[in-house]
Amino acid sequence: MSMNQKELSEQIISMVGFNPRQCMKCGKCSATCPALEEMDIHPHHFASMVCEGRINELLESKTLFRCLSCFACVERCPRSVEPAKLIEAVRDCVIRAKGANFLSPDAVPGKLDPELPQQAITAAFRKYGK
Amino acid sequence: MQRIGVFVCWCGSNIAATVDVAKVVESVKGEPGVCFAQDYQYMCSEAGQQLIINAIHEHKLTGIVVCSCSPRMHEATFRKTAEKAGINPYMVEIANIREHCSWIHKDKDEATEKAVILARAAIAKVNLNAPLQPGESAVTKRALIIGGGIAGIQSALDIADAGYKVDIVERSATIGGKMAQLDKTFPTLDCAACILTPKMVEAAQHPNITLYTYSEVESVKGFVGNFDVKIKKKARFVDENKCTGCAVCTTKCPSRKGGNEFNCNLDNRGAVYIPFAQAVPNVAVIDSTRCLHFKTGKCGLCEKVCSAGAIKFDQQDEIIEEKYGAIVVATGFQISDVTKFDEFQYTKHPDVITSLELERIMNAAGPTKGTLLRMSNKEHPKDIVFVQCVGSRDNTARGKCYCSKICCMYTAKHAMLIREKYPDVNVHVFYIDVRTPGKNFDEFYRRAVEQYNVDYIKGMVGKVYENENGRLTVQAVDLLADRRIMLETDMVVLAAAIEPSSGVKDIASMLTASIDTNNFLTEAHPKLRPVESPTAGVFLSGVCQGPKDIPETVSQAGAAAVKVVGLLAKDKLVTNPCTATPNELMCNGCSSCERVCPYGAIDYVEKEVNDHGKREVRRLARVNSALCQGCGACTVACPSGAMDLKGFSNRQIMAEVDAICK
Amino acid sequence: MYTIEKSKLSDLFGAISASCELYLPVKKAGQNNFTKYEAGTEYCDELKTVKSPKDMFFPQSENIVSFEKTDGKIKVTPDTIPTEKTVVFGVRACDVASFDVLDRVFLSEPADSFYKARRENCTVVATACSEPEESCFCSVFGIDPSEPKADVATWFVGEKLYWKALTEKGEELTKAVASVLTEENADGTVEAEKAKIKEIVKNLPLASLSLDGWDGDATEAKFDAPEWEKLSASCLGCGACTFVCPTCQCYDIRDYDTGHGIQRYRCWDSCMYNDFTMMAHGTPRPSQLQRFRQRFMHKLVYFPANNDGMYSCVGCGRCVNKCPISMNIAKVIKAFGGDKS
Amino acid sequence: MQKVRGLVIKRAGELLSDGTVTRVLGYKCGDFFYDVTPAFFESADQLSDLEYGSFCGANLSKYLINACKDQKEGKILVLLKPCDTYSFNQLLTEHRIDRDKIYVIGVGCKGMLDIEKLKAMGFKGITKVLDNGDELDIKTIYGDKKCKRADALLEKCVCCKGKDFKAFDEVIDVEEPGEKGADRFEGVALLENMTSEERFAFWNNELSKCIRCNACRNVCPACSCMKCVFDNPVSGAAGKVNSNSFEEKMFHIIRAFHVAGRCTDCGECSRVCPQGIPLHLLNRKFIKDIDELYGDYQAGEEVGSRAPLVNFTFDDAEPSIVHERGNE
Amino acid sequence: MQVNENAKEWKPLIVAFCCNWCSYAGADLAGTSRLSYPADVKIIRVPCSCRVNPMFILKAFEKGADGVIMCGCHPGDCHYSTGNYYARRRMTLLFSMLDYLGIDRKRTRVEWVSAAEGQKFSLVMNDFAKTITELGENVKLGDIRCKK
Repeated sequence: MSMNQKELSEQIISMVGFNPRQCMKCGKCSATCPALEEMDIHPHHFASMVCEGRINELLESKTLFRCLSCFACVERCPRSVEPAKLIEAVRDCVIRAKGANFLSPDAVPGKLDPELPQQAITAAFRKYGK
Repeated sequence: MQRIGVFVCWCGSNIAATVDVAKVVESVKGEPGVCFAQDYQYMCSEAGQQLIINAIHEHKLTGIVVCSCSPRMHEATFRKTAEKAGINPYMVEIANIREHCSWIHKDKDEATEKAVILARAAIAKVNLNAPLQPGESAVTKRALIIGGGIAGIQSALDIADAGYKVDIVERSATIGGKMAQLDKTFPTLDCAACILTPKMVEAAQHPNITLYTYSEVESVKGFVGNFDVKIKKKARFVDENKCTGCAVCTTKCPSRKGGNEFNCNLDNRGAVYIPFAQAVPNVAVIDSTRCLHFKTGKCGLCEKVCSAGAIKFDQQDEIIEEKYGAIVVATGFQISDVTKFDEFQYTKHPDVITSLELERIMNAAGPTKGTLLRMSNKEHPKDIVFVQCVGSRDNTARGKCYCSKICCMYTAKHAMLIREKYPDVNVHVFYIDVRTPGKNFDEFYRRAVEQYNVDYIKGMVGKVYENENGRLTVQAVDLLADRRIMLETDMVVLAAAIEPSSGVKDIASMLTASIDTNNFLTEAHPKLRPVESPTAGVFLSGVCQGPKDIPETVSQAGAAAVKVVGLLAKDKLVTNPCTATPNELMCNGCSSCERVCPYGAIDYVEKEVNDHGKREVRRLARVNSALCQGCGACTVACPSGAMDLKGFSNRQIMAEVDAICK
Repeated sequence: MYTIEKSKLSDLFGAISASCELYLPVKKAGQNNFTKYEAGTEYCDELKTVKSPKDMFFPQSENIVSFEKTDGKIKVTPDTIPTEKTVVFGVRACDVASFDVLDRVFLSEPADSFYKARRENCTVVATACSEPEESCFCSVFGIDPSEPKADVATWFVGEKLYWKALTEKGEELTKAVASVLTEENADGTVEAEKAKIKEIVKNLPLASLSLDGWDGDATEAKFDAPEWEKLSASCLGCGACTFVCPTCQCYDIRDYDTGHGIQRYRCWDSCMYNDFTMMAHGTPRPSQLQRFRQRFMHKLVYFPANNDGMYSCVGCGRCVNKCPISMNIAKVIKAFGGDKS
Repeated sequence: MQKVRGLVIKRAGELLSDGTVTRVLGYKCGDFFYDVTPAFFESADQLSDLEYGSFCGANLSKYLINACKDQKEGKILVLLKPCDTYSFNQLLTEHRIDRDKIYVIGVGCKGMLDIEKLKAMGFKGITKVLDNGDELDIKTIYGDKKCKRADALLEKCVCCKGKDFKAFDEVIDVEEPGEKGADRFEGVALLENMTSEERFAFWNNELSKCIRCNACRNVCPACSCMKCVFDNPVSGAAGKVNSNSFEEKMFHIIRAFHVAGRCTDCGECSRVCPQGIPLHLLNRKFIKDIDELYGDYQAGEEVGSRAPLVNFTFDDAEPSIVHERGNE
Repeated sequence: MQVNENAKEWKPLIVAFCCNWCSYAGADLAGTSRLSYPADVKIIRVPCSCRVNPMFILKAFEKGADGVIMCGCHPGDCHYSTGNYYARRRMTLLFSMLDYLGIDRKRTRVEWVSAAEGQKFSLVMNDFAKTITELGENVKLGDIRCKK
């Protein structure tokens, strides 16, 4: 693992505040995930890939922006690993690297689907850069 | 005044290389009480011990100090030596001048000086030593088994066969426990009832065994060899001696709305019932919470139909008091609560069941008479999904952090039995790991895969929901293929974690036995004393100590029985002589000591004392030396210093402090 | 007669302490006690010290002999007899009288060498009580607080201290500190002060106490009196009264293991304690009633019986102030009917 | 106060006459207004000597230990102030007294007065104090004086624990549940905020006055041992005297330690100390530590509660906390 | 303080109370592993840390100890299951009181040392001895009579 990768890995672990080595690779996060088919790297891979320091692969993963932050995986993980937090942490790494070019309120379409949950809109602000 | 001999060991060069042993000998000669001092190459050798024996005889020694290795090494050796020479073994003290001195200090002067100080401390202590005699207590030749499952039955039979009286206390109306609910057993697939019921009958008929079913332990007092136990025999409202088990009442009872616990509430039973056909004792019991007679004062149908006249609505709970020498805890397990796992729809959909429920469905005496049916529509299923580790290996608040150990094997059994009986049913098992350590276990699992085509999929199930076809969709991931699986099925069977039976906490606190964070009873030593609890005279049998399968339970039950027999075989128990003793004239009776005693060894008596001519009745602490393990917690809790510890008395320790600070 | 300005007391104390150790009432942490003088120490003019000055001659604890074991032999070393010259300043008349009581015990043959040495080496400077308090009853024992009988008697009047040597030792001390004193004929002032004090003393609430019936022959009449039970019922059995008392002279001798040998020391004991005069067979006074009775019988009956009728109470009133449950010798005397009023 | 005295005498007389009790444990008048002595009264006519006034600070509960043991028939009536009931409960908890032999009359309390405080204010030769509510009229040999009642309260009353009775059979003259007294830990906190050297100097100064008269111990309701370790020659700690500066500390530390978690903070130790040592500051330190480290606990609040030193939790603070907090 | 006729350099005296089951065994392991610590440390064996009476500690100081350390099983590992929990409360309060009286809190310490922690035992003793040596002679607590 290169130095940078290791540092990133440690940084992610410190951001999430738990030890991803608690993961016992049961796959319940992926099994639970409603957006699994959209993802290239599945949630259950995140814990081991972070531990192994395969951060570059994760940084380029589509998964980061397919995750709905619905927290179903967090709810159901039997090992208190909270995969969504891991994904969020990797995503933060990407966003930090990009600078502060987050989505501005102007970019929000005038007419939003009223069914769209508020949480999803807020999440969108955080997630999608220009 | 003691006549003390000091023996300084060279331990070859281990001590002699850094400690000037001759100087130690010289330095201690002027110490109070010392009338002999000598060094020798190996004190622990035959010759060294003989030297001590000779010196004891020659100099009429009353106390011995050996300056040598750690007392944890050879204290017992030198105590025996002293005993051989005719002095009390507790008149020996060890000054540890090897591990605590010669091995850690390089400077010879420094090490020698320290060795002298350590020797002086030991001498100061011996000066205050008193001969100690291990106490003796009688043993009641009767054992109590708490729990009448296979563990309890097996322990009881083994103890009874060895010739001792045994009582089993079982809180439900029949013995048999969880095993009686099982259909078949792995890995042999023999019928559980076929192997269990003969044992139940044997226990019931054994001349040395008394069964107290529908009973609970009310209180436990006393100590190893001498437990005083109160057992509450709950009112059955049926005269056990008159009831013939004809079951007429059970069929006539009009109150049939309540669930049948034996069938996991998958069907109903009457308010008067016999748990199952082979119940032991085969006697009906009236559930007063459901019985119309108790609720409305009317009905009484059972009374009318009972030809034996066994119904007794006025029966009362009965308290039985009995003395026991040993107690075996065999309280077993229960299925943990799976309702917290709402992703599996257990509470919402009748076709999502636990494995124990499946056992009942598969059993000929079960709610479906042994036919595999969906509980929702009573149709034959086409697909069945098994979900492993529901609540096991789960460190969140919902689950248990441990592996329940038996689920992998019973799921393989279920899968195999279904495929055997209904080859048209597809069986899928979602697993995290398949754990099969055990004789013929892995072979058994492989047979399920290879011969019965059971579909094992690695990956936990994410969620289960009812789909538009009226079937269940299981959403999961095949971790090996790394792909999503959406599987339509008719039934979902959850391998729920097992946990210690409710009520084990109360039992543990009554017995002052400790439990771990999962409520499993703690063993005295995890490897070397696995069937004993830390409380003397209390033994552990079966799942109450940790998850295990039937053969393991039976072997542990046997092991516990052997320990019990070993205890009951003794006429007298020898107790640790280094126990706490209260000074009656100083005791305030304030209860401080009782509160810190981890063994419940202290109680209080009203006793007349003669305090320098003043006679009065006082409340005094009394230590049961058979229970006391000599920790000394009470000696410090006691404000007046009335409580002292033999072998480590206040004065002895203060004398050591004094000697060291000289 | 000599005088010194109150504001110049420190000069006097400086002069005294130049040649010997000076002890005087000093307030420390809120309490007035006899304390060794050091430059800057301030005299406290409160009427009573908590502890009496008996510490001067009979300290609460003193080493008397030590034992050491070397090479199997025991070496006995008696503590040396104190030789320091001391002066104690500010002793009240009652406390001065208490020295006579203590002398009876410690100076009668065989004399206590430690006590004797300290007593002989000490010059007592007494001070008249210009403001006696409600708890004082020295007059009952024939003590006149306006005219203390010590080596030197002093009076504080106005802004001056009046100084009069009464004994040879007193003369000697006066000579030694003459440089800071002024010779003055002030008999008139002092006599007026005495008269004032006498007037106050006459009207003190406890002045009416009567010792009728208390003497060396009263054992039989008093010993089994029913009053003792009521009086002693609330006694806590602490030693506060005995330790503040100027005349209590009982002591215990104990050994202490120093680690290098044994230090034998003598310390005050209290007849109120349940291990007082403990012997191998136990204590001769197992109940608090017996111990309580002992104290007062000793002061008012047994002591007079052995000392020509001298009571071993001087009416200082310390016990009146300090007893935790306010039981005291005045109440005892009254309970037996000893009130003239 | 005369009114309360009247009520107490009337009620005690009734209870003696109807046989409910055979003895009354109260206070007896002395020569002065302030020297009240605890006393037993066995008949209604003896009650004329019963005193109940502003100087009845003494806590009578300890006397019940011996009173319960004597062979006399019938119950003992005891007068307890609200704060005394804590000690009473603690004694019950420790099985030192027998509730069935005792009849408790709780007497309402406005705070008791401290003669030492009056003397410290400079009043000499006090012969009488008239309690006029907020103000005191002080008669002395040297003339009449006045002072505020609040300035003459006993330390324990300044930090009053409240007007609730924690045990009683009946009550007389109940006070409104007014505000609690001053913060009782103020003095402790003051010391805690000093430097180690200042604290050492403070305690050296105070404890060096100790004359080992054992008044603090003998009055203390928690110090009810049959034989105190300091009186017991085999305890290794026996001593009659402070032969050195350590022994007085040893005595007071061990005494405070032995009553830690059992001390009801009744303040008797400080009240009776002939040398005015603020011993309550030692006990309150333990109480403060216990409250802070193991959760609030008031000994004597309820009968049968488990004292903090015979109790624990798995996640108690480590002893190193002492090293981590406070001043150097 | 140790009396040394030749008045060599001052050396601290440290009394260590060790429970029989863990810490005494830990000290034994330090010995078998030859992990040295200063000879100033003298160990007194007690069955359990809950046997250590505050009086023993004060007595040690009175008689001239410069530091007192108590070692027991780690909380949860007590051979008698709960002894060290009581000891923990007792020592915490005692040390706090000593500190309150202005007595160096650094002279007292509690460490949990298991039977497997020979290394830790040695490190703890080295560190404690160093602390005590830096603090110097115990003047605040010593007994006058012992100083003769």
